[in-house]
Amino acid sequence: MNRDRTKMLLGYLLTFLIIITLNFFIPRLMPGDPFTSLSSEEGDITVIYSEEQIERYKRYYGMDRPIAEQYIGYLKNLLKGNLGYSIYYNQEVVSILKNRVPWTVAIVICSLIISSFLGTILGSISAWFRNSKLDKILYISMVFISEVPAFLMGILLLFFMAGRWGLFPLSGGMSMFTQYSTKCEVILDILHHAILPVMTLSIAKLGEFYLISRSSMLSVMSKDYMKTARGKGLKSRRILFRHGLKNSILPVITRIFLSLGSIFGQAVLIENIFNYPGIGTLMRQGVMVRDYVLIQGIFLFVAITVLTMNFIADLIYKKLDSRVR
Amino acid sequence: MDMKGDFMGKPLLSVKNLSIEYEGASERTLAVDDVSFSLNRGECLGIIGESGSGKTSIAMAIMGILPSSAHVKGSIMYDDVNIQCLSEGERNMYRWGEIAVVFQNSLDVLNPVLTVHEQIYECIIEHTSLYKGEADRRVENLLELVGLDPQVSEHYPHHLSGGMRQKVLIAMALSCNPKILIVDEPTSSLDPWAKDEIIHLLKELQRQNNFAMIVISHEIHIISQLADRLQVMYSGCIMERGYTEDILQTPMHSYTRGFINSSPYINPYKDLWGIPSEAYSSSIRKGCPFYNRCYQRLELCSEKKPELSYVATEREIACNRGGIITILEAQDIDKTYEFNGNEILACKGCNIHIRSGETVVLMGESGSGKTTLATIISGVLEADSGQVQFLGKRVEGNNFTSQMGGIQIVFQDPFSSINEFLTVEEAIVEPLTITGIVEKDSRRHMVKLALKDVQLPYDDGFLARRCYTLSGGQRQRVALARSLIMQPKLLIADEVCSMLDPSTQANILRLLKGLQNAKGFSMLYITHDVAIAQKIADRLYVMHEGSISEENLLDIR
Amino acid sequence: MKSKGIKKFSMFFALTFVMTTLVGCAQTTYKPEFSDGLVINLSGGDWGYPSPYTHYSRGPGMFKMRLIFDSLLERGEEGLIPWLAKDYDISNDGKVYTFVLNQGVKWHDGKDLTAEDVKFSFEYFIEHTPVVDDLTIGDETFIESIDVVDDYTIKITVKCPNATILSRLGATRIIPKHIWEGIDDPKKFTEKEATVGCGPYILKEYNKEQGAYRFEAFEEYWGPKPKVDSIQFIPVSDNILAFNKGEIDITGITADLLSKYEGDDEYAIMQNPAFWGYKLMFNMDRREELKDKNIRYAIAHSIDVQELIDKVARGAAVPGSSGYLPVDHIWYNQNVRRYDYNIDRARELLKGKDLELNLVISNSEEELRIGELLKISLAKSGIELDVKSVDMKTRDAMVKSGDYELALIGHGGWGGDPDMLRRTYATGAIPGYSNEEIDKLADLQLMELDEDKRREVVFELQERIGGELPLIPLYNTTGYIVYRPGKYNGWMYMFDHHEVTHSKLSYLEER
Amino acid sequence: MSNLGKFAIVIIIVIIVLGILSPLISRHPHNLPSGSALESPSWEHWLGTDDLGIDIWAQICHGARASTFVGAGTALLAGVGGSIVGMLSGYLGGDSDRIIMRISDMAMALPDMPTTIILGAFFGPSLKNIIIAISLYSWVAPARLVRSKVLAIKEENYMKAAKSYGANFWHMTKVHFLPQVLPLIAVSMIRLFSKAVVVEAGLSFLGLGDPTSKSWGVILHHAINFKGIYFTEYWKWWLVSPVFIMMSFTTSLAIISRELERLWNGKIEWI
Repeated sequence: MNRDRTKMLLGYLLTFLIIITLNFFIPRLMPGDPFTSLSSEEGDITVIYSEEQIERYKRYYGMDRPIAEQYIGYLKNLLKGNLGYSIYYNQEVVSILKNRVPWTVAIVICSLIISSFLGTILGSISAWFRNSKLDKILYISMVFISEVPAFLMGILLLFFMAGRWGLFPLSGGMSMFTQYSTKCEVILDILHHAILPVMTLSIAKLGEFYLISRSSMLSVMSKDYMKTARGKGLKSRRILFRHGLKNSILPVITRIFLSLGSIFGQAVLIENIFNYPGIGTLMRQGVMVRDYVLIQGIFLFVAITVLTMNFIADLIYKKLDSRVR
Repeated sequence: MDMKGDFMGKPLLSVKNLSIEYEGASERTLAVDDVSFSLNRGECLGIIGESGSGKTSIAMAIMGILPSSAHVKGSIMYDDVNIQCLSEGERNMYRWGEIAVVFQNSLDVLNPVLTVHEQIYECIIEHTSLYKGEADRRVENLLELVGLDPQVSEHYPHHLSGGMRQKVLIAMALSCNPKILIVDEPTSSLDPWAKDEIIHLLKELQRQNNFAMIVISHEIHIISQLADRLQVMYSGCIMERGYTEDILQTPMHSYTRGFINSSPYINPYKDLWGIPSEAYSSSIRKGCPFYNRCYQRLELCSEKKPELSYVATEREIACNRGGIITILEAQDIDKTYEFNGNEILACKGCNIHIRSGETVVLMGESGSGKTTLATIISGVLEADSGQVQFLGKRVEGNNFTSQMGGIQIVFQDPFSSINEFLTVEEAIVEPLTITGIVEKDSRRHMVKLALKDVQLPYDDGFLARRCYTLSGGQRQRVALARSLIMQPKLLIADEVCSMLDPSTQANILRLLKGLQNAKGFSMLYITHDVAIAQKIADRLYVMHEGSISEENLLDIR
Repeated sequence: MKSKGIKKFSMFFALTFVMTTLVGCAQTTYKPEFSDGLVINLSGGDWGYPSPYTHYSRGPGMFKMRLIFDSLLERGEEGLIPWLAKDYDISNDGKVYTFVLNQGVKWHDGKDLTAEDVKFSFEYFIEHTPVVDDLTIGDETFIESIDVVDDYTIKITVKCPNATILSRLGATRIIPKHIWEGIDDPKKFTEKEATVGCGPYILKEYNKEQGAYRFEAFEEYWGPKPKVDSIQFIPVSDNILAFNKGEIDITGITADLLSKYEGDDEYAIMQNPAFWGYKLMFNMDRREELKDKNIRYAIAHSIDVQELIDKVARGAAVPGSSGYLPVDHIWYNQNVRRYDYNIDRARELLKGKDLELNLVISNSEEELRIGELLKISLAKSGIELDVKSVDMKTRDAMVKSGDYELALIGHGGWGGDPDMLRRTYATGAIPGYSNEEIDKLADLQLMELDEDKRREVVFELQERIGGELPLIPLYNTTGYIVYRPGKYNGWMYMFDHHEVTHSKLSYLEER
Repeated sequence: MSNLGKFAIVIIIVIIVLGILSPLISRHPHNLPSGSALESPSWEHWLGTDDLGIDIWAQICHGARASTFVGAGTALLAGVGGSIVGMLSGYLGGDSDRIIMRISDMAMALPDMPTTIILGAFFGPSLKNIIIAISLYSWVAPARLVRSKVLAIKEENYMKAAKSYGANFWHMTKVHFLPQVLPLIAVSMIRLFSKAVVVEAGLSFLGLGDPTSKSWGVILHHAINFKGIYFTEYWKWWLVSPVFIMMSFTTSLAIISRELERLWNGKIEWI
């Protein structure tokens, strides 16, 4: 058994190494470099460096050394846990990530919890009242919602909820320069800012969880133990949640871990719309200014999370399979 | 079960005119067709029948957990409360509180993600007022009650073996001391040792707790050990109902007899014969459900649906012809021969009756009057006194041997039963030519069919062969073909195989039994060989010096 | 009913309950109330820690830095005005610049500013080049030596005279010697002291993730008193929405929205000077035909600049001048050659030859639209244009490496020092193009120290460039801005910049 | 097929027909301005005009071609490609299966935005590259789906029997795998089709789309990035029409894929 496990670990290690290498070369493959910029967006100003200045900066950031040498340096730093110094943001990449990651992780985790919880409940209820009017309405609206692209939903929410009705703040992670009397007021303010991004991401994921939970509950309901439960005269709420849900929730859980990869992609769009201080805006900015060090750092973080999540999903799926079959 | 006792007072559960229809995607199937029965306190009612006969649907209807696609008509009275029209909430109180079910044992019957303890515990909490501590103890001693180690409660269902799972189901069912326990196929998936264990457990538990029980199964030997009364079902209707031993002894409905015959446990020596053809899925149809597989069916049977009615004390049958009809009834037959001065009493007051589709064996040493009685029955020989009734009409001379669907006889000596100078065709077609019932041109075709039935070649070459070129076995088959061409209702086979070598004997016997099972005629088989008798006989008569007595098949060794 | 399920269910219920209460408390938005006096809120965004070395090269970071650090001269509405240096004089050979400093100038930490600080600043900037306003030409600095005459006068001698040197010396920031002495890696110096300057505003708060800054007026400021007590830059998702809700006090708007604010006297509208614009560049190395002037004229005549202005800039722009310096530039020369939209003239010039060119543009909204319109209008005169849009950095890399035939580029700084004509048109600037006449004039203007004489040379240079048309300036944007005069009315432009919020004088009283 | 499914099919057919006949049914060209800028819907221009004065109805019809091209391209490339990889990895099992699985992990971990920029920069931002970019990280879903199905089939007894007769991979695929896997492939291709249209719109939103392709995503991109559009009433026709047609297209596709799934009663659990 452990020969198999070492093989698996070796597999994951190799994948990780390849991803690290890709992370190093992809940014550098992108045309242009962090210092040459001859143009800027309308109304904006950009400092145009002379050739000499560009050379000096390249020397400063060690980009004049041959690519192989830079790669070895990059690996060495990585082992020491030092992700390098961001060219554009003039800050340690680690500290940038330390400040920005919690924001993104917060809205991602919150929206995953909300969408999976709501999706499962709605899916189970919709399966319980199968082919009733409620089920049909829920089904069509959920299929529709799951197709609306996240960025469209974001814009919609921004302009109606924040703009027209002023229910929520327009942007940012927390209101600036205000005097908070108590700690909980800070949290409330942060939550208040987080509601719209979380709502957008949840709606984007809600349809998916609803459909999975519905089809999984439908298959569970055809099983004999559900008939046993009904036979035992238990209340229908208990049958649905205690007996049904405990079985139908398992595929939803694996889906949660698997969808983490795609949700990061959507987070990039959402954060740009709400100007939310997560790594989404960071990633887009980093790519636009070709800040190689920063891009490497972000993608490493994303790659690690996605890999671990897939790994956990595989484990759960094996555990789930062996027990249920 | 010896506990017959009298069931005073009104029945605990009475089901009246219950019909269940499943609405499929394209058509509606009738699973249960107007069934009524009742169950008294402490009684055990067995419901037996092939799969798809609606027995499980009845159980589910009583519990009210039929799938949404089912439409239920009729009433289910429990303690004279019609639980059929109760609200879900009220019905829940009856479920498990009053009536509990031991579900059919399958991999999924217990929830895979909940422990055994929890699945039993939740019933107790739901239906009784016990608190957590008491409920836990109740679960422990329930498991001990069914002979399981209490540790099992922490396991998950898929850790248990089939037998253990069955015990857990029983423990779960008894958790709220139900008044009625419905047991659905308790032993079908178990090995023989586990089967016995479960049966004794159920009997013991019923004795202790005195709950009424409905046992549903398709294994007749299991149900007969448990049930006081038996109810045989076939595609949604009750065919026969009565005390278990009476039904096992003398099944009155042809389906019940067929069902019992196909169980090796009831009579271990007999050959196994299933009921021919298949039960087609019964969408809405009129007439008797067993019509297409019954051999004594009439035109009426396809029109009028038989009502369940009493044919004897505590015995009901649903058959337009009152169950299996007696084809032949011979009463006080006496026959004496004058033989160079002294009288030989061939038959003294012989009484014999043969029911439709039965194989009755007449056994006795040679000279005990077997052949005499047989020839009297066929009308060929006149009896001194007493009379023979065939299908209710007196047998006189050859009135029944000369008509279709009458009586035919096949004799012992193959060489003398056929005129060897005739061709095979002429030999077989003789009865038709004599009686002239069938027109000329289709006779040849009927001969070929008869030859095909008796597994002889039926090409023109063989038809034209002279009988003297045939072997004993072939001649006996030709004789058989000749008698079968008249499509008899009763075939008398007088020592047909004793003259043949063993392998031909076995083939002829199998052929005979096969034809009987396929065509449904009754057979009076005369032999002196005990083993053959046990092999093929439904009932046995033994003759000794002219007097006849019916013996039990099992103990004639 | 004490089973586990109920407990779990109630936990989830609590979570959703918390969410709903949050919506309830939506009404109480958090107004910043603790800072007294006049508070101006502007649209924020993270542009870097405002020290001369750590602010980003892109965007308004440099102007935030300039609020904290003063320089010897400042850019007023018409031209350079004396600032830290009371007055200055240039030796007639243009190599020695002496500056006399104001007295009593204080650093934010209370210490006095002396000539030593100025000397140290120049030397430090020579050794470590700052992000903007460096002191080099080519690879080494143009400064020969810096000597302190006395506590309040400083003398700087340069290697060779150059007209742009005065503005470059004037624009160099002055940093406190007592702080920066020990710093040998300024790019990583992001402590609090890095933003101690002698400018009118002190940096109170900077939040990098949120992209928010807070400046407060420096009481003992030597110069004109700051009118605005505190300036706050806050994160904004949509400027116009924020402005309407009063979260920010000034914003740029498109021409379509003018009607919303025009009639109402609660709002005041100003039009920015045209110092930002688009130009079409030719790569005469890659395509020899472009060397022929007539082809370039033909292309110029087939571009309907007015249609571009109406449809892309929504009317908020002015046609580009063929002499490159835009209309609002202080040394703009209007009698440069005009190229009106005239398809027949263009066909005539092309002499029936049809041309296939590919144009590379960036993927910004405006450039996509310009690309599309150019393709349509050039097709009319037989020039088939294949438009390829890539992201901005890729396009810049292609232009720098000359991997293009036609390129569309938009940038700012058109109002700057006319020396940009030399940098844009001198030999080597435009691939495959050189013109001695233009080179001669360009070098002449660089050396000419006398303002008026230099002006004539620049005027003549513009006429020459207009005639040659080595690249086509398309149009310069004149965006509108709207603000609430009731809240604050001191907005004004620097002579060479199109953003009022970037000019320091907007926040200070009149001199 | 429920009436919902039929209705969805009708919508798809209408949209595709619109795409094919676009030059005939729209009076105005889709790439040349044919009216003044930002006209509101009128008889002349059914859906009004955009900021360049190009008729939006013509753009939408023409856009149908581009979007369906992207959708079909991705569905084919990622769907068929992914399924083949899935089938191979399921059938071969052992190390090669593990390698392919790790590659699929990498594809999922691959950051989508920069790869699209690189492809756009190197090969030019044509629709072809967008298809390649989207397929690069969406081939994983069908691959894993088919792989798990193949693994399940391999356990069946008739497979052991076939192997005992010495059946090679092609026979197994033709006789056993394909008939059961084809429905899966078909459904996941339909899913990919609608996902591609949405992702292309997302890429255009970030400015990474191919602007000359006039797909719905590009129209939407121009509409959304028009400064201050929400304060004018242009969005009522310029933004609403691409959104409406895209939503109806992708929702009908989703409904059809669900119907097919139910029809082949294969409960497809998206892994």
